[in-house]
Amino acid sequence: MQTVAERVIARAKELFFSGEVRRVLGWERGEFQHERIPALYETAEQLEKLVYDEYCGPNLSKELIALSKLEGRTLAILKPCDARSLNLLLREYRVDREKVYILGAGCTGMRGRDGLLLKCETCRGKDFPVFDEAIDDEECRKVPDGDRFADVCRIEQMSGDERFLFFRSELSKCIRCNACRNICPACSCNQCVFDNPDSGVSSKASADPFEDSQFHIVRAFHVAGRCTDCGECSRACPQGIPLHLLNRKIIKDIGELYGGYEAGGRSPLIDYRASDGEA
Amino acid sequence: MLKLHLDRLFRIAERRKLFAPIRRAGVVDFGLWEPGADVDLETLTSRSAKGLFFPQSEDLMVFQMRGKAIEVEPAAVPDDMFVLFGVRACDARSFAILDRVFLEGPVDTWYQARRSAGTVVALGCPGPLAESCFCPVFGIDLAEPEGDARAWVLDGELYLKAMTEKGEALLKELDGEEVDDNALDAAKADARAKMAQNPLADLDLTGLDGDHMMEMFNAPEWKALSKACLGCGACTYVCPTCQCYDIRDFDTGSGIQRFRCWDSCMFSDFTLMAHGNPRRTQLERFRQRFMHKLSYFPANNDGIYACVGCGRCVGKCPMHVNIAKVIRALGGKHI
Amino acid sequence: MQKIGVFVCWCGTNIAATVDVAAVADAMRSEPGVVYAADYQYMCSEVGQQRLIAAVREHALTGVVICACSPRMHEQTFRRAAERAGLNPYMVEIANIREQCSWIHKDKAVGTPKAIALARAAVAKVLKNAPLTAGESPVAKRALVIGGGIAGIQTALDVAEAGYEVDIVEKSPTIGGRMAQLDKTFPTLDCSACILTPKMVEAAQSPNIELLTYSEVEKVAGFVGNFTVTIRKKARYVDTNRCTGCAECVAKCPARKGKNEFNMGLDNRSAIYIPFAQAIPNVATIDASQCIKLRTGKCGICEKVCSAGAIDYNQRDEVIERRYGAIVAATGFRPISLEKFGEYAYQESPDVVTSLEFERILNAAGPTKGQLVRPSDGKHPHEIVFIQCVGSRCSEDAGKGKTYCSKICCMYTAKHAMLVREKYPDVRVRVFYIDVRTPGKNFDEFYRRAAEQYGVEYVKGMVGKVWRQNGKLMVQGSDLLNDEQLLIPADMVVLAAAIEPEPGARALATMLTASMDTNDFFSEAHPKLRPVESPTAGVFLSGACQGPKDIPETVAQAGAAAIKVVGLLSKDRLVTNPCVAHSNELLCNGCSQCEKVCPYGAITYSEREVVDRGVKDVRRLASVNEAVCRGCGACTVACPSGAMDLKGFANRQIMAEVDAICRAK
Amino acid sequence: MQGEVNEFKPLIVAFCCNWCSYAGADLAGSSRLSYPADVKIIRVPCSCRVNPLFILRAFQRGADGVIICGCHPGDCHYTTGNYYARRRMTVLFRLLEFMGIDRQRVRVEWVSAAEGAKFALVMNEFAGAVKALGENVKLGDLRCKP
Repeated sequence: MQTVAERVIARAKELFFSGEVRRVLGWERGEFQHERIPALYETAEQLEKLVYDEYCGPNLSKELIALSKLEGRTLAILKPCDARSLNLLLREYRVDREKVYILGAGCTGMRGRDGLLLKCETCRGKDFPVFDEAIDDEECRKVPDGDRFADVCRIEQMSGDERFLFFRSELSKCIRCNACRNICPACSCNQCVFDNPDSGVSSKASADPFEDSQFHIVRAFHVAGRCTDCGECSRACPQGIPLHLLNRKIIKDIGELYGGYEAGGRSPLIDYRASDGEA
Repeated sequence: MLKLHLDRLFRIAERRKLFAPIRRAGVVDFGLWEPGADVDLETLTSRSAKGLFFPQSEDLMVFQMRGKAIEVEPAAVPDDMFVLFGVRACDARSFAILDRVFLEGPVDTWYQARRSAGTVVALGCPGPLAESCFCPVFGIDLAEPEGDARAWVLDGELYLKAMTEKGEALLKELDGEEVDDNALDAAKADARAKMAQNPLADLDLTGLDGDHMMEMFNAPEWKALSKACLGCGACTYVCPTCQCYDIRDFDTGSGIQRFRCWDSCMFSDFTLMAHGNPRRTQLERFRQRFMHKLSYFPANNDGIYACVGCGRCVGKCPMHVNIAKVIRALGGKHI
Repeated sequence: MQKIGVFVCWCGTNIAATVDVAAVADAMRSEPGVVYAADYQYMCSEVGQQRLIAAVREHALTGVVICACSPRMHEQTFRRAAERAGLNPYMVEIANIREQCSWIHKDKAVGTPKAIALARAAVAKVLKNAPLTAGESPVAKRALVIGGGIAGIQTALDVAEAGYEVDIVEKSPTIGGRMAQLDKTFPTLDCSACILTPKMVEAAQSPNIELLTYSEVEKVAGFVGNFTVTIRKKARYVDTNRCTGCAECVAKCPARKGKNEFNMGLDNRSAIYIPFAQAIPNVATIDASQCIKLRTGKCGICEKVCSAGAIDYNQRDEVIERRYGAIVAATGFRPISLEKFGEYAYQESPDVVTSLEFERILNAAGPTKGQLVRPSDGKHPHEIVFIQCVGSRCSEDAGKGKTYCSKICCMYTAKHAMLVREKYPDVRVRVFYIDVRTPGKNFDEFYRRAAEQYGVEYVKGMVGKVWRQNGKLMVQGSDLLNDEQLLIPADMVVLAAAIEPEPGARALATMLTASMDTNDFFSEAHPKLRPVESPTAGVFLSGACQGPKDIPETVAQAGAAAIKVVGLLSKDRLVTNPCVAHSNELLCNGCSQCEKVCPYGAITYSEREVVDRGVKDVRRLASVNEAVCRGCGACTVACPSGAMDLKGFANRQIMAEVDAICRAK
Repeated sequence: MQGEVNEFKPLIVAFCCNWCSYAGADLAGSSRLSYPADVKIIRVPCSCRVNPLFILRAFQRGADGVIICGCHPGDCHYTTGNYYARRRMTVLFRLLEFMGIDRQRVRVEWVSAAEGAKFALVMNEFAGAVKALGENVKLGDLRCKP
């Protein structure tokens, strides 16, 4: 990781100084040891602050929606999971591929204040579905053998009422800050139905527990078949709600029913087979 | 100063609603105390205590449809007495700030009702509760919290000192042994010392106030500071002093329920008007939040900042952008 | 503010017996927005409609709810009545209190409250209705038929007959297609050419038909009534106006190595060629890949011998663009490649042939002048084995062949067997089959004649292997009925190869946004009710491109497609259904989810500038072609932002119905 | 029936596609095949028009069961609509079940225009199943209670 990080930073600078790219999207140090803040570097002097290490958890892919509308190419340092998210955004025409230079950065799992990030315990894999060049090494290619559906299976084993109580108590912590939605690379709507007074379902606060359920059910459904399981929703939640469970349940089901999907291909929910099973 | 075992305090729940920091589904928040509740006094609550007086959502009135007739029914003003225990010095100070907003005319009926119905038992900190704490920066003494009564916990024993009549009244309901006020001085000194060592304790507010409004507003740093901001409301909703709200209508099928709910100046639809949004970029929205806390509010409130250094936003922001960074960037000799 | 009128129909006693109609009307009077409510014996009667019209005028109603029978019965009636009253017809909603209420409930105690609930829902919906106006689009009075086989020819002839102009685009130098390659046709055994060539001539001579042979469709834009099609006319290097088809050049051409497509490659043809004697147009074409002059610049003999001076080595492809109101796909079929069926030794032995090759061998104009001889040594065969279902009815996991039945093989195999036995009684003919399928007029009689009168030996069973052994073809197969293994030393083996759509069809389907099934056959708009229409409005299907067919079926479908085309072209303007999808461009993300679920290709994307909350932005936005959209609503759910909505069944309308129904609880 | 005062009457919202199931309901009616009045039908052009938001809306507003009826797979008037509906609802229903919502409160049924008898049967069956479950409390919204 150490050397990979150095190579990534060196290469990013090289591409910037060569004029290949106009700006660099990466991270900078935050106030605390574990904090790395997404940062955009546009001058040589700023670029000195560029950092890449085991704390660069945040998914930068969504930033590129805005950046790819700017003049010139933007270099983005993307981890494998971030690249998967970008792949989705590319397929959905949210990001202009020509405007992005993807520097794939090997990753051995990212850490936060409380150690290894939950999303990294069951990593989806270390390959880059889309990139201009990738820098990694043996260590970075090792995939942890955690079963990402273990928690889903555990909950499936509970009784209906147990499951209801579990999710009701988790979702009742929701403060509707929209961090999960705003950070989600699949939630790229210009205006969310829940922000749109004309949608008939808009709501700013959950005045009734139903609205907690509705918001998260509908969000999970809207990203169904598109979710890249980057785990940012759960990482971002200030209330520690395991939101990724809803997405993973759907991913698991789609896998069992329709043979799975990889964001970047056609979403199984906008596809069908005459031989599909019944609801 | 009264000394008693913690459990004694919980007995008042038999007579009055008691709210305390309770751990539920892995998160500590102020909640209604019930026998068996998992009270946690070591952790800073995830959300601030402001919800007890200014809930995230509360009904204002109902427009009830009776056939074609409409009856307007105002929502009942909350008046059942309650005790709020375990508020830290930072949150305790936030009430004073909210009071300036809601009580200094026009008076907010609902907020006022809850304030007078509630008795605040603030709890002195044994030291910073998180690396993100920085209340001393705003002149708050973590060991001497403001409230109707002050409380400290030492070796499982609860020490209580009444600060107001409400506090007196509460203490009368509790029986414990009188002890000397100085009994805890050592512990308090120790707590202050620990806090002084906290990483953010050295934040320097020089140059951040109502007098430097334009310099602050025009500072070039905002661009970089706000770059990573998601425009979510995490910081706002955990903040003890953010007090913006929206008023909305909900169609119940048999009428319209008009309620108010927290809003966030970080949201892209905040104060959205027919012509569009007064603050169109996230930079402007981001700047607004911190200008309000560090410049606009003090400008209108005798120099009092609308931040109490609880550090929740520092810990909660998924992108790690927060007021501490803003103060570091703009404060000190900078301007 | 809307003013709604509610009319409760008794339907004689049909409704009134189990629903207190007066009570329903009364309940509606206290519904928000309702300014008038009444009940009447028969709302659908002229008197009833007059009452509706009068009330609309008198109370200046903006919307109307009829509580009566199913909208499938009288929605149109009441919409027209409302229109007569000067109200937008789409401001009418029906509460179905007969089929869904009075007829299924025993007494008023149950019927009346439910009727009220249904009426409430209809009121709630109409309050959210918006006036809708059907759009109109002009119709280009010309049809395009893609494919010049019997299907395309028949469709074109019928359309032309009805008085409309039609173009046939055919990729090969001549029309005629597969049927032109056939010797005889089952079950009548009449000569294929004799019945086809007159039609080819007719097509060529029809003033309404233009043949664009040796041409291909390159691009299709537009929609029903208004297609714009780009067609590439490939260079023949021969001026078709001058060429007389004398074939002098063909005789003299020194390059004779080109495989003769018409004879399925059983013999060669010259570089400049006329596919077959009755080809239409009867002009020569130079195969650039074979022509010495075009490859090396030398030669030029054809130019010298052409008395008409028709040869033009500098000819270039010509690209033309035309507007059409309707398009017919008639791209036909081909036999599958047998490379994966090594067990039949097709690659190893020239004496193992496909049925279509055998057809050419039997044909008097074929490579053997109609003499039945072995391709390998020209000797007369004494033992011929026919193998059916080669590549048809394969299991999915076989990894080769098709799962479907090619339909025509049983019959043409019987035909071939019969023809052989008729001409050469000395030849022993055996047919290996899984099942013999002969549904069709006189088909089974035909098959039985082959077996019973002509002595064709049918063996129920599969052939495991065919291999060459001292001049013979050893055929190893099983006879299931006699439960024995057969080892037959044959002189020739004829394989009934499965048929598949022409490979070009897939690309064409994409251009036409017409969907295809997993076998690349064009899908029909409805498997039972709209078999000759594609789901894409204005695109029709003719012949085997939609599925395996024999000639009579093909001709029948070709005619059916033609009448659909004529029906469309006979209109001057198309009135579009106003209940179509619509995209709110401020909400659209340009993610294309809607585009992907649209069965009609009605949704297109373009970069447009929008002003969102005062901010200018250029975005990729969806737009719905109202002439093409049929209003299913698939896109509205695929769209996460709610930008896509459906007029007449809008989100807000349906939610209002839900709310109203639940309010009744 | 109406004798028993405090008997639980479930509220069931049925979304029926215009071409098959709604016609099937009409046939049930014209054949005088009875099913509980608790079932209220909403006409949609196609089962693929049914947005999960509508289903949640119904539950929020007090529905105890929601059923979606469409043409049999392969018979969709729009050729593919019910295929999409089938996948969407499969995924949605499994998610709801995962979150502890009773699976029997939601259902998809294919009913053709000729299957009046099936329509009545399905509605009787579904109404019975929902009634057995009792009132929907898990997805209700207290503000919408009368």
